[in-house]
Amino acid sequence: TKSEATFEIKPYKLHKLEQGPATSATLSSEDALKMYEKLAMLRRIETASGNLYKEKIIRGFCHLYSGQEAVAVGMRAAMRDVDSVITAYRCHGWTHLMGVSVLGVLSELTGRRTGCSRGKGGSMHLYGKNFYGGNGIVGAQAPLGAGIALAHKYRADGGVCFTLYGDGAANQGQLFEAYNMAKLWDLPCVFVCENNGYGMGTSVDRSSASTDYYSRGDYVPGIWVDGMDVIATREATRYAIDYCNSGKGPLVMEMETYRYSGHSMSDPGTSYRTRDEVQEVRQTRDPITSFKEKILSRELVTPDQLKEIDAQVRKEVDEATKQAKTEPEVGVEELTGDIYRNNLETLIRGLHPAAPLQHYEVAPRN
Amino acid sequence: TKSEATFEIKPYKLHKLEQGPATSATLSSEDALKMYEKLAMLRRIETASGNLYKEKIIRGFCHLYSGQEAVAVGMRAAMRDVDSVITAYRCHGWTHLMGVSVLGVLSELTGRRTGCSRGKGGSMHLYGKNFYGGNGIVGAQAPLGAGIALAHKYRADGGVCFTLYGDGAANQGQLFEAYNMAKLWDLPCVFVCENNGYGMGTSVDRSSASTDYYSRGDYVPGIWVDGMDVIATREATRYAIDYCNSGKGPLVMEMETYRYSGHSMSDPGTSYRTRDEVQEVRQTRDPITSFKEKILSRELVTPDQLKEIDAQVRKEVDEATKQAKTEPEVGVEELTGDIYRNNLETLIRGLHPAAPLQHYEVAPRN
Amino acid sequence: KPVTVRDALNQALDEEMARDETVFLLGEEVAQYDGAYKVSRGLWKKYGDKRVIDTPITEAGFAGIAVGAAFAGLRPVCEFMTFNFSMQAIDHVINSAAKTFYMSAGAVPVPVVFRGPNGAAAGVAAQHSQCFGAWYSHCPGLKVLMPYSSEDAKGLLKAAIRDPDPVVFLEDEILYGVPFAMSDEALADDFVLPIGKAKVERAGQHVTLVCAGKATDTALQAANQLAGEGIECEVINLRSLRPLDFDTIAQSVAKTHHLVTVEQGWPQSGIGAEICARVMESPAFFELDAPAWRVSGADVPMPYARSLETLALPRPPDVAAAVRAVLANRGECFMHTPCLGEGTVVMWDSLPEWEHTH
Amino acid sequence: KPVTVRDALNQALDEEMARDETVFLLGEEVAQYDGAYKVSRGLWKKYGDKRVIDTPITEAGFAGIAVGAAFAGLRPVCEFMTFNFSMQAIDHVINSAAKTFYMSAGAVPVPVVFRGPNGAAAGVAAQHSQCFGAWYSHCPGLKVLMPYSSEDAKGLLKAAIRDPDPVVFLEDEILYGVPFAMSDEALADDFVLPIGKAKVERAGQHVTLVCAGKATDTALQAANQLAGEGIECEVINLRSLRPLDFDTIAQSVAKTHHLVTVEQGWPQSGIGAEICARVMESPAFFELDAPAWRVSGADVPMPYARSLETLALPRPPDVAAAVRAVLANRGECFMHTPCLGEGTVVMWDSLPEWEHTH
Ligand SMILES: Cc1ncc(C[n+]2csc(CCOP(=O)(O)OP(=O)(O)O)c2C)c(N)n1
Ligand SMILES: Cc1ncc(C[n+]2csc(CCOP(=O)(O)OP(=O)(O)O)c2C)c(N)n1
Ligand SMILES: [Mg+2]
Ligand SMILES: [Mg+2]
Repeated sequence: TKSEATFEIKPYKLHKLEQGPATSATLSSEDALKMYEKLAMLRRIETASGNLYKEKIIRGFCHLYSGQEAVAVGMRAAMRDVDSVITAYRCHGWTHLMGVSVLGVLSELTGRRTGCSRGKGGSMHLYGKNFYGGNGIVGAQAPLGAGIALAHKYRADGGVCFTLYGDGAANQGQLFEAYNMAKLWDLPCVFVCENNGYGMGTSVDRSSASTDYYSRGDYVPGIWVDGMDVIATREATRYAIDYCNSGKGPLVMEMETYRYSGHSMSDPGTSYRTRDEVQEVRQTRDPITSFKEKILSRELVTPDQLKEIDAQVRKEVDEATKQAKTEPEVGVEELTGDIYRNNLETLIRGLHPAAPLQHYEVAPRN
Repeated sequence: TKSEATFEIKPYKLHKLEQGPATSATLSSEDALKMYEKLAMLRRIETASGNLYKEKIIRGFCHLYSGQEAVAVGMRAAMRDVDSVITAYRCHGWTHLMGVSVLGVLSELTGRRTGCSRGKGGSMHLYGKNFYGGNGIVGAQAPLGAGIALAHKYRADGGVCFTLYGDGAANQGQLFEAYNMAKLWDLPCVFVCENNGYGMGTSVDRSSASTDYYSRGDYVPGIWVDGMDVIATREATRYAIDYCNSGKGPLVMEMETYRYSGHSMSDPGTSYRTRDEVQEVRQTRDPITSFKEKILSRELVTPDQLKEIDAQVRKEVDEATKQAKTEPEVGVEELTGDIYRNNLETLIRGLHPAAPLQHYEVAPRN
Repeated sequence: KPVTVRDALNQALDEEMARDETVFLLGEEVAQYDGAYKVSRGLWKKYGDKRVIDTPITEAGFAGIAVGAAFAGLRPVCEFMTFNFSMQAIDHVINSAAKTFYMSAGAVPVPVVFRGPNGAAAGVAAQHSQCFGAWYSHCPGLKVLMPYSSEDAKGLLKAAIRDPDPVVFLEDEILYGVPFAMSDEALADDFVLPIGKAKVERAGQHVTLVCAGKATDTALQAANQLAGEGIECEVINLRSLRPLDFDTIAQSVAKTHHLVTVEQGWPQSGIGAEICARVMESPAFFELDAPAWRVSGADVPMPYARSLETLALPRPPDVAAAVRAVLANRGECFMHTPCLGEGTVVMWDSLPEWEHTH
Repeated sequence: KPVTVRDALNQALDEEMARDETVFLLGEEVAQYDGAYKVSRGLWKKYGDKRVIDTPITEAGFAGIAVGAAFAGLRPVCEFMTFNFSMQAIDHVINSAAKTFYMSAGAVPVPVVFRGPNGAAAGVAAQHSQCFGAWYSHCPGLKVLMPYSSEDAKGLLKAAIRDPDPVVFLEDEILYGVPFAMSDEALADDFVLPIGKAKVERAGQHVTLVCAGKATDTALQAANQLAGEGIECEVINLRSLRPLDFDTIAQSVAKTHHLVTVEQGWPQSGIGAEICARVMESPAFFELDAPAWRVSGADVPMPYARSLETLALPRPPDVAAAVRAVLANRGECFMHTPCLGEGTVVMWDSLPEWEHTH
């Protein structure tokens, strides 16, 4: 195999920018393997999640990321330890990329004590180091992310906050409020619009008077990125970090991508788009298949290496899945665990006056 | 005097429009007199309001429109009976232009029964036919106006809704939500940004990452208009009505104007701008003085005609002011008047259990 | 004939749209997708783009548009996909809708209905499980309804749409699929229930249970259970939180002399709190043989895990326990032993899944 | 030494900003304009752009930014110009701030303070006069404070800023300019009041008045008035609405055997409702010699005109009237004559202007 190769990237579209990210990028064989592994892992986690949901072990909502992996994996590959991320409810993959084990993710979905939120948050509310969720309220993460960026600037730690939202969320007013303040105050915030074509059953052209999400920040410069190409998302993210770090303020990145599953597990995802459409994306633009072809054809990796990764990933996720099913839920006393960091209620009221509860401090209080 | 004259208008700036309003306009001497009268009336109402406030007869907030009269008067001159208006709290002038008597306005400010809201709304909450307020919540009128426009379209009555907001309000998220839906659904809504340079003590450049308010609608076309020139605002409004009526959907109009007083009566309005700045606008751009000069120099009107109008206006406002001071407040029973159009509460709870109140239907129920 | 709550709501919308041209529905996914919870199924096909409008995910915007359209004389029905998202639009519900008729001295009526599922569904965690009954019913200018059965759903939604005032209509996702018998009368297209009147769902002479929405189911199940012990509960389904039909409660208390309120929302300044306070302030108080108690959701954000979630919401045994305590406590318990003894942590050993009676 | 509430708040902000680099203030007009109500006077000059930040008029946005900054470990103090505008941002107060620590199982603390004037000022009408005490205190995960005096303001705001949980801090515009004597201890820069503890403002043995914020002033004036009639009121200033210091209330009731609550907000599911319900459910109930009553704002949107506004908020004579009624009603009134007789419309003939005791 070769030690590295250079790839052309589908042209970026630029808004109020003179110069965009590099349109070709070099990938080492080592990086190729790592990125492939992450892509495969994210896909596998979602397959497992889907199955657990069908087995009725995951409850409530469950939003899968399959099809969109290249966005997160490419971004993460470019990010530094100091950077932070906040996203919406489609957050299983990001949580893992930000350092939470597969078990930590899956057993949160199954609501077990080994879950990264001890089963109290569920699928939409996962957190990790420098990873501020998982948010169930469409658009709410936009100003939250700007606030995290403000903290980076306040501390002058050089970090950038990546604030991800969907094409549906892209119309939320608070996003425009966040754009404005981020620009006024030059916050190191990258607003990343994952345009997967739909917000629930509504296609982008029915939700958005302009579907050029990269230009919706108006006075905030923007880039359109092929979100199915992990090399493109990585390069764009490098560029974004440089941009923000040079004190220029915020940036919008539109990542054009696709979601294979329905909006959540209860949506078959077939009434507002054709099966053919989904099939076509799978066959022509799948972020994993296309990356695999690229790195194989350029001899960065061997088929055997990839097979081995596939097997490892499968094994790790299978084991985690098994454990996520068998772990117990947290003890009932944690109903009142960590409502407050510094609880001052004598007793927490339960269901009626004769059922008072005590507050528990479960998380360590440094 | 001449029967009409043609005036050049300061060039409009256009956003996503090929063709703007006419850059010259003809004014008849009759229209000139009418418009002068309205301008003088609006100024005079505000002078009276300011005095009533200083006499402590107007309570709470009181936001004066002095300096901005050309916006409302020019717009109103172009509007048809079927059109509607909603604005913010700086609404005394608009209320009068939409058909409420001077007494109806002033005695609302003094909280008397002859007030157009019977003293229950006060300075920020005036209403009239096709005039939906008066709103105390910055930005809230934006979607409300889009909703009124939706009703015009729903009924296919050919009406257009003019939705006015300030430069400060121009950053509110719900405005962008309203832009988007208005554009998606082609609502006959004209979003009118009255850029008077400040939102309370914050100048436009400190509140807005882009101060080109006419282009902030992105995919909604926009026009910048000299808001100190009543001929310009009239022409632009004619254009806007045509535009919306031809089914093209919403439009943004930025009216560049100025407010002479502080934000409200409690703000001296001098800490965030110089007295010189205010003086300079008064001397060079005052909407009344400049209009007066124009129509006099072109001999559309005589100095005597204007003096007579001034005297009439003064008399009408003085009389109304006097009455607005002496009218009684509404009866105490109206504390519980018109909470509901169809009240279903047996009794309205008063301040404690032994002080129940009856609901009163005061407004006619068709 | 059994009709689900979902179908009853759908009927109400359909009938009112047919009856009045000015009625229209807007919200996220209400048209082409037939509603996130399929409440508006078929309406877009039947009434078209003009009257069933899919909106972007911009609650402040479309709630404001609904209110503006109501100002201008239309009768919008504004669906919140769930009421949790109404927080983004709550300024329009309160400041634009509830207060305008009063502020305008009756010049601008606001005939808008805000509806959608409210409170806890199953396994959707803290951000998606809040009950807004107490918040909205706190505010004058609004009418606030909380239907339980299919008959409630249909009759009250029709009343809400016809009403000239702003109405907040709090549904329950878990009840959508539950079938309830509906009388021929209720199936007719002129069936409208009065706003502000409670319904006695079950007569009984030992204790009054006051509830609304899904808590009615919990109360009825508890009543069944208690009947086996010889305790007959009178179950009052409030239907309307504002106006609150206190007369019906007072009459019942005059008969049973005991009162327990049941709600799913948080306790503090909740619906039960209001009822207890009104009892205190009224002659009904002297009819009580024991203090009234509230059964409510636990005072915690809603957890995701099933075992915890189960403990966060009142179940029939919790209501039964409260009833027994109230019936036992003709003062003695209270007089002599503090019930809220410090450190008394109740542990549950069995966690039966919630099953409704239908 | 007399210090106004405004100055006390200013001191608290100043001292905490000096003490902790991570504390910063943001909101509309807080910096260059010194605050719409001048609470932050001088702080921008002293601490500069980084720590005192003027925001655009975008509440959802800057409240979200405040919460995000708190996620990331800063300690933002987010000023709402008035709490009325917090409705535009309430989703961030509740869903982003109050619930995140729980949802994250303690991984993400949210040390943010939301503060600003709450409730009715004078002559600002319905959209600018709402009290949010009941709404916010309904929600677990929040701490909700409502200071009355300068000592309260300073000690509680400092406690709120130091607290690791989200705090809603409800001030009162009308009190800003009122001077209160402050002890040397309270003037010192290490003065912090405990959150969750009420203060007995005045001892008395005949009736307990429970209040918070500006209602405390009303209650104290009523107490003065009643003292002249030989009725000694014990006035409890709650200071904190969540946690609610029920122990202090219960102890007082055990002494006075009578209870009246006083608040400025709307009655239904208000603060008084919660207190009445807790009394019902606790041993304190059996200490009562008469039912407890609530005095509250009238159940109407706030009117503008002075005469109507005066009637919409409780004044000392209203509290006094309620106290007399409660003391008189050792059951008899309630037992025999309905107090809420239909059609009983109370008419006021004299409308004294509100005057505070300081
Ligand atoms: C404020 C709010 N409104 C509505 C919803 C319901 N909802 C959840 S996800 C979603 C669609 C969002 O679409 P998009 O932003 O494109 O993200 P995607 O699901 O495609 O990743 C909706 C409407 C919500 N969670 N929050
Ligand atoms: C949501 C909201 N936030 C804050 C305020 C307080 N406020 C009233 S007017 C105003 C300034 C608005 O400025 P602008 O939109 O430019 O209008 P102008 O006063 O200049 O006419 C502010 C901050 C409010 N009323 N509503
Ligand atoms: Mg999407
Ligand atoms: Mg302005």
